[in-house]
Amino acid sequence: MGNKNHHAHHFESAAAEFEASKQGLWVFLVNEVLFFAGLFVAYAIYRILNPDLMHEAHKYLNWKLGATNTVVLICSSLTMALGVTAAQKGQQKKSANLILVTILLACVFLVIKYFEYMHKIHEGLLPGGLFSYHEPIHPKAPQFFSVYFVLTGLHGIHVIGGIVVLAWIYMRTLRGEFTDKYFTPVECTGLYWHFVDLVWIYLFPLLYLAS
Amino acid sequence: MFFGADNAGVMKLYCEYKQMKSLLKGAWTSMFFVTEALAQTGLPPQGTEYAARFDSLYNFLIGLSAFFFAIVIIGMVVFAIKYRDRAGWKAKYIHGNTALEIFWTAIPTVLVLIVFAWGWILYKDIRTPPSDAMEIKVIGKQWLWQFQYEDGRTLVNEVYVPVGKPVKLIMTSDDVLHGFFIPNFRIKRDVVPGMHGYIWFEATKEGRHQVYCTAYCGTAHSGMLASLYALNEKDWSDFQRGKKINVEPAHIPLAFGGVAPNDSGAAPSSGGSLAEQGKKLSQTKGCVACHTEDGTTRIGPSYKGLWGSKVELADGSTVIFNEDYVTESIYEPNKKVVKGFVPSMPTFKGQVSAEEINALIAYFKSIK
Amino acid sequence: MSHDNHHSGGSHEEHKHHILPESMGIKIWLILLFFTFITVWIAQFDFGAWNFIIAMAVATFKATLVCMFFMGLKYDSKENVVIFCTSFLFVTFFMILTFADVLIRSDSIPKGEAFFKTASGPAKFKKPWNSTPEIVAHGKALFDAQCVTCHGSAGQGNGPASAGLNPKPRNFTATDGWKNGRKPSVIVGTLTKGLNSMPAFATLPAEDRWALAHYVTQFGPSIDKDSPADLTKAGVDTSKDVIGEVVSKSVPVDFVIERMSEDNR
Amino acid sequence: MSHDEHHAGESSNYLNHGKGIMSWLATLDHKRIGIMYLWTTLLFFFFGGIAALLVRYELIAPGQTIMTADQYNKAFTYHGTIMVFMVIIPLIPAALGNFFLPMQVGAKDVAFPRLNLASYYVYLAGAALATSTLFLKGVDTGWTFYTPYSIRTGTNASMVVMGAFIMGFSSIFTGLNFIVTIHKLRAPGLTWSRLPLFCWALYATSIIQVLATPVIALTTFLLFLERAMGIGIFDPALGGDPVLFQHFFWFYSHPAVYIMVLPGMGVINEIIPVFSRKPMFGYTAMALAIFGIALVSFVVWGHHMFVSNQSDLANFLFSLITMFVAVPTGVKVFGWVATMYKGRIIFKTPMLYAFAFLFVFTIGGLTGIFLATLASDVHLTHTYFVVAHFHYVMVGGTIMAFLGGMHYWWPKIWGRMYNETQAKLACLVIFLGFNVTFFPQFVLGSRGMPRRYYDYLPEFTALNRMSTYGSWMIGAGLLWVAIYMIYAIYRGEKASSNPWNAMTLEWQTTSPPHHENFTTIPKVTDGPYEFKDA
Repeated sequence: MGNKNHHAHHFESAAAEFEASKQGLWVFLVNEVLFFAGLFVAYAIYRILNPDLMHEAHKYLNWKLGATNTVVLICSSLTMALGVTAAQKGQQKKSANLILVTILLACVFLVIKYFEYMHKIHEGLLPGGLFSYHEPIHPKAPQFFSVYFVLTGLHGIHVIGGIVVLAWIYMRTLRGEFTDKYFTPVECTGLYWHFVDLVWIYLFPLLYLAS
Repeated sequence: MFFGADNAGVMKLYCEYKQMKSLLKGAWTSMFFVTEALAQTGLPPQGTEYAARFDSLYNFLIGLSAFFFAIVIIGMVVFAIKYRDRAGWKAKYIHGNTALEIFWTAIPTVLVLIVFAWGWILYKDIRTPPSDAMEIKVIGKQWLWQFQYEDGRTLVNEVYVPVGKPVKLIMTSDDVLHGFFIPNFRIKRDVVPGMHGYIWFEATKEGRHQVYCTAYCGTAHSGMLASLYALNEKDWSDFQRGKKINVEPAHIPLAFGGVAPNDSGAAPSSGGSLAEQGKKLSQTKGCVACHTEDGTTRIGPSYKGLWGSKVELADGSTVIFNEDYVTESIYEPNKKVVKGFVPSMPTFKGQVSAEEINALIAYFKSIK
Repeated sequence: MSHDNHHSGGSHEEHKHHILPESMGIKIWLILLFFTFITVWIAQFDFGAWNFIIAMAVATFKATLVCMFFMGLKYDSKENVVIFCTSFLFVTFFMILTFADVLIRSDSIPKGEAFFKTASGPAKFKKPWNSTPEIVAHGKALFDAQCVTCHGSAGQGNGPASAGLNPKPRNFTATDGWKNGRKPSVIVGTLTKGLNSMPAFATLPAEDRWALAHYVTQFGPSIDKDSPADLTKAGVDTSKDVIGEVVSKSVPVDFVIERMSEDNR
Repeated sequence: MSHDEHHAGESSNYLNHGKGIMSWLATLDHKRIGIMYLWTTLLFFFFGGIAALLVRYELIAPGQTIMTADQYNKAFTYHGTIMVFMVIIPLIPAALGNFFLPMQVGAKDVAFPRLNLASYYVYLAGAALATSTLFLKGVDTGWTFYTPYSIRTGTNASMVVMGAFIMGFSSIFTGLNFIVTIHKLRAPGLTWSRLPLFCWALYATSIIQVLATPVIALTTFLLFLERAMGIGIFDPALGGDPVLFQHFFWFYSHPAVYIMVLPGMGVINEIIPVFSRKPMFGYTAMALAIFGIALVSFVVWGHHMFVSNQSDLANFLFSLITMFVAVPTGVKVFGWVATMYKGRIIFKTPMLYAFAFLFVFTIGGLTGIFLATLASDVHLTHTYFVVAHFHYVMVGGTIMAFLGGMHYWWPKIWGRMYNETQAKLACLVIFLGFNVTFFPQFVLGSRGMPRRYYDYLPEFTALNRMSTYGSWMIGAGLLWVAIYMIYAIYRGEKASSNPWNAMTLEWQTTSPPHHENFTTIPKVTDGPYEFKDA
């Protein structure tokens, strides 16, 4: 892949390779949707069978931090989208800066998440068997915190993965590897990043605002 | 290490090798086994009237399968021979035949729907026990079966039931999944910790019926066997009076896992009937402080006339006062609170065992 | 979809790539922020079941905006739209059929222990590593409920379920065959980690495991006592009244690593 | 990676294109990755087979024969886990599919060659992690990892489920790659209605892989967390629901059955027209049936749970929907037989395997109806009837088709021919051995012998013994195949580029194929099975 305008030997044009890569990423996102689906099913079952559970348990989550994180992720989605636009137009400098802002916003998200987690761990609001809060909340509260930790934890892992990929894209942009003819990795990373945002858009009302 | 291949294991393998050699010496021995094997086809004996109806479905399925299998295989063999590659023979180009394709899509569709309906009708039968069925509680544990009777007796790995009367087994597990399977009755149900499943049957054939554990449960899974004895009227009344039953000696064929019947269980235990044990428990566990059996309301509802009735809950929904509701309410008392009461009962999780809950259930049932 | 029937020259090169205008991106962003605010604001009011429906409707609206504009699905090929939407079809299958069982099962609503036993209330025994008649009695109750099926009520390892086991369950009345000694701390270790076909009873509270250990040592001809060094080795802080693990407030990572390393031993 | 430009004349092919071990380990050539997959899966097939022979030997007589109950439980767990996750799932798609799918669509490679290589190493890592537990306490849960036993067992279930988790990603990568390859890289003129049915089958398989595998990834991950820290979602002792685990597990594992079987059907779809010298009877119906099966496979998982205390409504729905699997399956079976009608049947080894497949798969499919019917499933489930049924489908369906495919494509892969006589005899031994092994198990099951039993009542001895003898026949047959096939690679007669006169694109290039498959991308003008034999 020495030459940036070169396309892999098995595609007959750069455009064909771009279309294939993008479709590959969409298929990957399908797989991601199904990956999270199981947890949403578990969430729904515990919620429907225990109508008061979410009402009791969600009070122990800090909705202000959750809302802040929602805003942070939506902003990062915007900077990512603008970064992709800039890359498509060949404005590499601008694209690099916007990607950098996206990375910083992702880090802000993780820092806020870290404080939330530390607070829960300190209080003993832990998943399942580790649950040791000093007063009973609801018989199924440990299950709620299991779902909470696994869902947000897996989402957090996706954010960390996103940061790694974004950093790689940032380096490549700085090196000038992308042009208005070749920007596949930037656009695909963008798709992935928006998906991370998409998951959070559902997680926030489901976990923090459930009443 | 996986197979723990120590010296003893190697020696054993060597012995086995020698054994095998002598076994293979007579090739005709294998022929003998084949004949014997073929003589054993078919289903186990029919122990209930349901088993006979099951067998008609099964035989229908065998017939149906044999028919379609014959079509496919005869077609394949005939075509392979008739149209074999030979000089001067050319393949005829046929791309398909829509009418034929529709035909062989439609016919199986109709047939499988018939099979489905038949299966569902029979299945409904084994899911609908008569209301007067005698109840026996079953608890699966690694690796034995416990049977609790209403009169307080607990038997291990053997259970006695009357012939010609419906019996309902209410089953739960103490540890992992088990499966309760009586081949002669053609019924089976997984026994799941934290849930109460049931099966029911009405034995028509006197004698011993084999019970297997069918859900893999660890080391001695294949040793988790029990015997179900269907007793005639005289034996059954003897059994109810606590007399020792003289059925044919339990067939304990296994070199491994054959568990001797537990003699001590044959007479009612010192605690009195199951319902009496439950009554004692309700006193020792402090239930009586809030719940009465005479209909007066204290902090919680009275047990009187509660069993089997519909209870209205605080949130307006209703629930049947049954095994599951009782178990749930003992373990998670404030999840489904009866309308008009304050959620204040403490949990008895870890303080009341599955056996004790069964006793309490028998007690609640006895309060009419 | 003739263009994907063959990738022969031309059709792809002429395909004009859609670029999201910056002003459009910012508009979408503002709408998303506005609806985030709406979600939070509306959650203060109690509309009963409608709260959930409104929250999900808003989330779905937001998600659709992100998909259509930020992810460009509106301008993308139909193939990709179909691919992405398929996932939701299958999630629906997954949900509906699982619900058809779990939500209407009459006899199988998930229940059982509400709380992890180690966290269930205050400790009943002070310094459970010391054998007292009370704790031995507690151990007997536990033993009769949990252990007799294999070990037998007299602790001879001949319970009804022992027939199938190889090696045979421990005979507590004999002194031979104890590789690590018969001290209570060792028995607690076995209870915690399991041994051969004996399952681990780590879910029992630590004091219950000690109670069992004290009870089963009583079967033997002699009673071995733990030295302070044994207790320290078993992780007991003798200066305290309770076992340290009763209330776990530490980060679970250590716990997980410990369980993992035990798995791999 | 810019490609090598010096093609040294006729003899240049993918096998001699690069030299040295690194030219294999770091290759991006789909053919070489396919070969690496082939050898690795066959290695695991060997291990899984050894475990199977041990299990069968233990069962030759009641009581203890060669191992203890715990060792037996581990043996059948390893047999199931290895065969399902490491052999049958990747066997046809990742080995034969990787090699032939790009060639059949007339492409130079799959869409994402690096992802393809990554998928191989991910698979290797997962398989290594799972099998390394052999030396770390083993695992005895059965391949289904049902809770709560899998939570409580003292054996090393955590590592095995993480192995399955990792292997899941390999499967997803392969599926993703195939979907995009089929969408984007078809040769000029290769319309959907001219696509070989093997590609159709792999396409449907890939869709299942992408849609279902993430669910098993999540399930195994949750089980791992359940064991590591007790999250209480599946553990009844912590308030969880063990039956929910079964839903999660079978939402993947039922479609996974079709990940195993559909590619096998695809192989048979290639073999039968070629050796009948006649187009596939009802091409469109065949392609639609593949998709029908794939779609229905997602909504029938509950038929594994009829006695699990699942609600009666769910039982009703799942039984009803399961019945409809029989319809597209019937369409396929009838279609294969009808393709032979008025054909010119050539008795070569691949066709013999196709006959064997039809025989065995029909039995497997028909006995499936017994297990889809509620009442009869209640009696037959958890018994040897189920064991026999899924071996008839998986071994009979997948392994027979795989062996057929191996014999069909071996000359293309290596450019050399195997010994036809030996191949035919070995096929006969395997076919007979298979039926001797598994047919008695139907009888055992209907008479009530539960599965996963280390010990059994003496009345079951004769049938078990017969079954064990059969397992030796299969073992001997497979060993024979391995010997003459490996011999063929080195000493076999040179094969022509199209020994079977097939029309699909992989036969329109040299044997073994050129590094980039085709010197010029072919143009397709007709369907895949229009032989036009004069």
